[in-house]
Amino acid sequence: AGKDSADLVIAGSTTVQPIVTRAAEVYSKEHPDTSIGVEGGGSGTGIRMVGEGSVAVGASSRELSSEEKRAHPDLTVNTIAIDCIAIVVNPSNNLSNSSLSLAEVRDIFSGKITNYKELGGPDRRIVLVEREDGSGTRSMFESMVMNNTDVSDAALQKPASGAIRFTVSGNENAIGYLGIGYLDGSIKPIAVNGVLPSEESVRAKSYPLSRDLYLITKGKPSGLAGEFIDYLLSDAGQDIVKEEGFIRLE
Amino acid sequence: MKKLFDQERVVGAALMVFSITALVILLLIMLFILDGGLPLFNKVSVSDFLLGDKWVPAKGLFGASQFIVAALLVTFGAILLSVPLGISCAVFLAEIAPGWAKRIVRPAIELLAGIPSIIYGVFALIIIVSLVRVTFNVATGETILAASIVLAIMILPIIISISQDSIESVPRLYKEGSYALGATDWQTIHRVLVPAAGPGIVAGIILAMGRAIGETMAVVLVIGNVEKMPAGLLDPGETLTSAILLEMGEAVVKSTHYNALFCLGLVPFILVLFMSVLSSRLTTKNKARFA
Amino acid sequence: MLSKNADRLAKIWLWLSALVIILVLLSVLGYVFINGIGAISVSFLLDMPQNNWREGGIYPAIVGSLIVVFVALAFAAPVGVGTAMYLTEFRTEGLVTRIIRTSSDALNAVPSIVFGLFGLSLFVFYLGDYTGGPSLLSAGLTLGFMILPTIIRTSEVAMRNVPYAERMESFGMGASKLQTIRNIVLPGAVPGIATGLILSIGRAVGETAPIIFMVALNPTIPKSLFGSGNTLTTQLYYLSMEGISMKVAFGTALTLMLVILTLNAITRVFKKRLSRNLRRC
Amino acid sequence: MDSKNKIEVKDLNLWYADKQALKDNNLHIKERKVTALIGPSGCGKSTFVRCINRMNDLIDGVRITGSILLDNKNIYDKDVDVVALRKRVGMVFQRPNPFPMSIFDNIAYGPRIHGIKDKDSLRKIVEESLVGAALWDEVSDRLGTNALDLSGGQQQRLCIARSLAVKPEVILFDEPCSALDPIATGKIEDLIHELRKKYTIVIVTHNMQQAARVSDFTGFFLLGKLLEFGKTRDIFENPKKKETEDYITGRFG
Amino acid sequence: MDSKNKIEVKDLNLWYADKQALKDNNLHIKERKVTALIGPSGCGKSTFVRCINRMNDLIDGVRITGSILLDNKNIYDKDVDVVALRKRVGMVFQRPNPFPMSIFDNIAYGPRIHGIKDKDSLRKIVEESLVGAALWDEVSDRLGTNALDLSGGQQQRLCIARSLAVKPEVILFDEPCSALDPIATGKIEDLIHELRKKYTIVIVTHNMQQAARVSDFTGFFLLGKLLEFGKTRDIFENPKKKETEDYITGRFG
Ligand SMILES: Nc1ncnc2c1ncn2[C@@H]1O[C@H](COP(=O)(O)OP(=O)(O)OP(=O)(O)O)[C@@H](O)[C@H]1O
Ligand SMILES: Nc1ncnc2c1ncn2[C@@H]1O[C@H](COP(=O)(O)OP(=O)(O)OP(=O)(O)O)[C@@H](O)[C@H]1O
Ligand SMILES: [Mg+2]
Ligand SMILES: [Mg+2]
Repeated sequence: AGKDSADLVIAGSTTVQPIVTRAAEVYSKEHPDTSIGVEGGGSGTGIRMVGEGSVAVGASSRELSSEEKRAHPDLTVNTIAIDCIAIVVNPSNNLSNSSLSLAEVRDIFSGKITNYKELGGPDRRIVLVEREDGSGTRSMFESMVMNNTDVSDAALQKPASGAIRFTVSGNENAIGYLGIGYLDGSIKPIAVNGVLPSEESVRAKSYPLSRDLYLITKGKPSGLAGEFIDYLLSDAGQDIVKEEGFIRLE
Repeated sequence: MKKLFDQERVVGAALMVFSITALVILLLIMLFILDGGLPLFNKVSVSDFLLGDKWVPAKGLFGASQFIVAALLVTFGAILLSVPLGISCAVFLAEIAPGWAKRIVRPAIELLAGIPSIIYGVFALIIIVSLVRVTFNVATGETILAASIVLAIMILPIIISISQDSIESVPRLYKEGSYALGATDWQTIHRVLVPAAGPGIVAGIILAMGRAIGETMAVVLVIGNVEKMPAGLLDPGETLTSAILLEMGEAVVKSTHYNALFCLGLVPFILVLFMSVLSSRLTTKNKARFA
Repeated sequence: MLSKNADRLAKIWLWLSALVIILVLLSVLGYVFINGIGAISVSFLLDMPQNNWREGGIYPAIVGSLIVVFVALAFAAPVGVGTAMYLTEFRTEGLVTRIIRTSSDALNAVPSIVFGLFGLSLFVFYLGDYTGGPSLLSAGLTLGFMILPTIIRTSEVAMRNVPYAERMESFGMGASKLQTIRNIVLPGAVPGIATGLILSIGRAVGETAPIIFMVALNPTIPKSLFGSGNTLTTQLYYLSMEGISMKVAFGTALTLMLVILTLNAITRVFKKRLSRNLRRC
Repeated sequence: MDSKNKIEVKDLNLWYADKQALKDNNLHIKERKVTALIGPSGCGKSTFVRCINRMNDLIDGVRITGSILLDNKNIYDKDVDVVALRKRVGMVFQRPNPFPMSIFDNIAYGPRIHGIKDKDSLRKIVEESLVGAALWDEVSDRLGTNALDLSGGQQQRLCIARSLAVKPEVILFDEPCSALDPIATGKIEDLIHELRKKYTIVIVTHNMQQAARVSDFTGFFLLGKLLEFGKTRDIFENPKKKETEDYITGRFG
Repeated sequence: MDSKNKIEVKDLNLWYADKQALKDNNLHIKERKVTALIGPSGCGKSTFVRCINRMNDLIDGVRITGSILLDNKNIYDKDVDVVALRKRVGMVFQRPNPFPMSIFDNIAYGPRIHGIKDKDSLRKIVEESLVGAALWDEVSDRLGTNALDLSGGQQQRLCIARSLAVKPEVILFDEPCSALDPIATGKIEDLIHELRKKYTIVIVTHNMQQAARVSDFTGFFLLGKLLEFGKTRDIFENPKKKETEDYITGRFG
């Protein structure tokens, strides 16, 4: 595995995976003697794997927990991109034309508002779609939107943002949240406080829901891991970030 | 010539080592699952875990009863759907089917058994989920019912093949005795053959239940994964196995959350072990009766 | 006549039940086929993925699946057949055989996700220094553990089906136990053992849950067993869950299905040979 | 002492796949008489009696030509209801084969499938049949026990009772005593004596003495062919064919 | 006509778990003679011959006391190589069990496991053995066909040929003709006549005439005990015990 100097394995968050995979693809083409493998497993697994040295780089969509910091004090967190969480509904849902306040989003997801007619829509039950417990996207959503209230336990949980998109695009009652990179024509984002999610609005700090994505290394990144992270932070690397739908670092 | 004898000893010893492997693996599994799971009970009591119905890892709430109930409901639904169909098909194969029909149905069932569960999952996610939503006019088709339907399809082959075997091993004499009294095919089937094959069929059903409880991939895709106590078959739910699959990757390793997920694994492990023991009891008993 | 009508109705129901099962099978097969056939081509199978799987092929997943199955079989086939041989040829029924058989049955009952938890703890974390962590080796061994009981079972049945009398004849001619096993038991049992092995290959190729925490989407071809990789099933899971490309997902599903269909066809051939052998005895 | 022909067999041939097991057989079975069939093992006796209630229909690859008239109606005609035929022509097998249920349910099985549901009628039929089969005294106090727990001889009589319960016209016995000790055999022979007052009986036996004791007519089969047929006394005292004589005197087979 | 003792059985007892199947048996088997063992079913004949090549070792729970000397060496001694013993003492089983392979491979099986690899030698041994078993003429043109396609009698002779191929000193026949028709039986009896020129033969048979025809010595077993043993002529013409006489004349068993 990562023992061979020309080999590198990156494991962890599936949110970060598209960026890393694309970058690995391009990077190995430019450096044919290297091989960069990408594994999933989720943020927690990835962090433990770097911590215990079974992979050189872990991908995470959340910051290290205090437990993780205690267990592996020598981990370095490298920010490589910005993600932004969009609240999405089915295109046929006319909520997509209006704007919600953060408080309204919170009321929807906490189960206080259960019918679209309470928001001025048709008389249809709201189907909530969220990410699973422990997901980086979810913890980000909860800390930025929910403000210590719980997400309703009637929410459907999905193991990936793509699955949220799939469910929302197939069910006109559904509302969910996902990374901006997953936006496409099959779903529609809702404006929050009158602002739609976009690179500009995030950068201008007018859209409230954004977070950083990380690659974790043991100590300062060095060797192939260091070169790869440097590449990601370079212009070419940040172009890939953008192509995959995420937001470039400044 | 004496050398041959020694060679036999050596091979015998080597094979003995091989055959202990199964036991060693089983013990290792228990060890690792217990090691991963038991620390939970330093933080949460066993009864809170088994009887509580709030699962909020971030707040240290680890009640798993809704997962257990959902798993049982899904399994129950799958059995309800597949048993009548499965036994009918087994009777068909054992008694009614002409040669050509057997040659079509038998391989079809084997194929059904061979299809990977992830493919069933993807199929069900798109077809069965919308079918359920439209048919029952519910807010979402991702329900316990949808999971039961996929599972029913997946366990049909087990029920059919075990039932067919037990029906075919009912002594010919019973059958002839019934016909000689002027019974029709159907009377012979449902009054003599199926009752005589009963224990074997039940064993097959129990085995299938075990499989249903343990199944993960197909269920996680269609059941909706809602951590709320389900009220019925048309509610979404989350089973033990799907909770593990969903949360394992993101959980902080060695955290209480992580321990709790291992405990979720312990439950189907124990349930299924119990069922497999029950099932093999029944089959051996059955064999002894016919012998 | 009442009983006559009941008989007729019942038969219609029995025919229908078989028909329903055929229809279910056809709809699953047809669904995957129709959605996947557009994606599949030689280059789809043999090219590297491009642009995060949105273009190119699925070659790494095919290589990964082959390696994983190879590892699983390299572990489980000798151990499983050996165990079966020990049970049938070297041991008389008793406590020891009961323990071995019970543990094999119990292992068979372990839910696949529990194998996943176990494999993650043992191979990735506990033995990570030797297995390369989340490597194809770890995944293969986990699957090997999982298919072991199937191989034990089928091989044992195959060996027991070799008539006792043939063994006696061989001993009667002064053959040793090993000679008898090599010349009489194994040749007679080969079709049965092979059928069991192929069944297990199918199971190993098709399983996702046990290896989902170690293998994900990975566009590289591993240089060694200790490298990380990708298999058809995990690729299918991530492609459809992340919604990356449903076209490629269905292409992967169809590939997987064709593999299973082929294995199924091969078992039929072996089974035919098996029943022919049995009929002659 | 001549009575009506209950069954007339004409030019009966039977093949198991390619193998011919019965060749051009012709014979008449008289009403309310006992007809014994004897012959060496494998000569086709069982096959022959199984033709009379069409049990051979259940075996794959069986082909039959010729006809068997039951009360002048060919049972192999297209329009014959096989199920009803088997109700009229009962059969007791060589090996007793009770169903794995209680004694009562075993006997009530036939009446029940023929539509009798009423408890009292069933109880009456069960008692009559068990009395008829000389088993009532031994089992009347434990009708609920499993029939498989009876002794071999009791099981044999249970099977006879079971076929009496459907009130057949003809009963076919295929070596009913082959597995029994002399005492049980004696009981069953007495029973056959009793039954012939009401039923037409065909009995296959290996036991020459038995055939001589219980039957009115005897047929000798050899290699699938009915070689000789006649009054039992004639067959045993004055066989016309040398093979019959050899067989009866034990010089053969 | 007295010859050397090839086998001496002394105080032989055998138990299957708790059940004693052989009781205090003593007997001598002469070299190059045919010794027949007769007795009613279940009296222990098969068990006895299986002791001579220690096939009973393969059955669970068997316990043996006493000794069997082969050329004055106790085959139950600790240092005896069982495999080598079975090469010297061949056995032909009651039911023929050819291996599911070609005729040639069946016969070559024994020589091969004993280390003969050379094609020509094997071919020679196969031919000799088949000639010796009077089967060569019938199968010489199809040595490659599967042995399971042979008729029952041919299979029986194939098994004899197979044991000849190992060149044993003693051959044990356990009812070699039980499944055969008179013609095949005749052939095998001729064969035994031929074989006794070179081999010591023990034959278990149910058929009194056969024992009388083929053997030099006869032993009569009853309930696990060798009741009488002697020259065949003496046993059949002048049995000393009443039981032997009853059995031989067919009044018993
Ligand atoms: N199902 C079958 N398939 C092929 N051949 C059969 C079948 N049943 C019987 N036979 C053959 O038909 C011949 C007659 O058999 P049948 O059972 O009628 O003999 P049997 O006179 O009743 O003999 P036994 O006295 O031994 O019962 C035998 O050669 C037998 O091998
Ligand atoms: N493996 C065994 N376990 C227990 N009892 C056995 C076993 N084999 C044979 N017996 C019993 O030992 C006694 C002798 O059996 P054996 O086979 O030697 O009889 P036999 O003289 O060869 O009879 P037959 O002429 O019927 O072949 C019988 O009562 C038999 O039931
Ligand atoms: Mg018969
Ligand atoms: Mg014997």
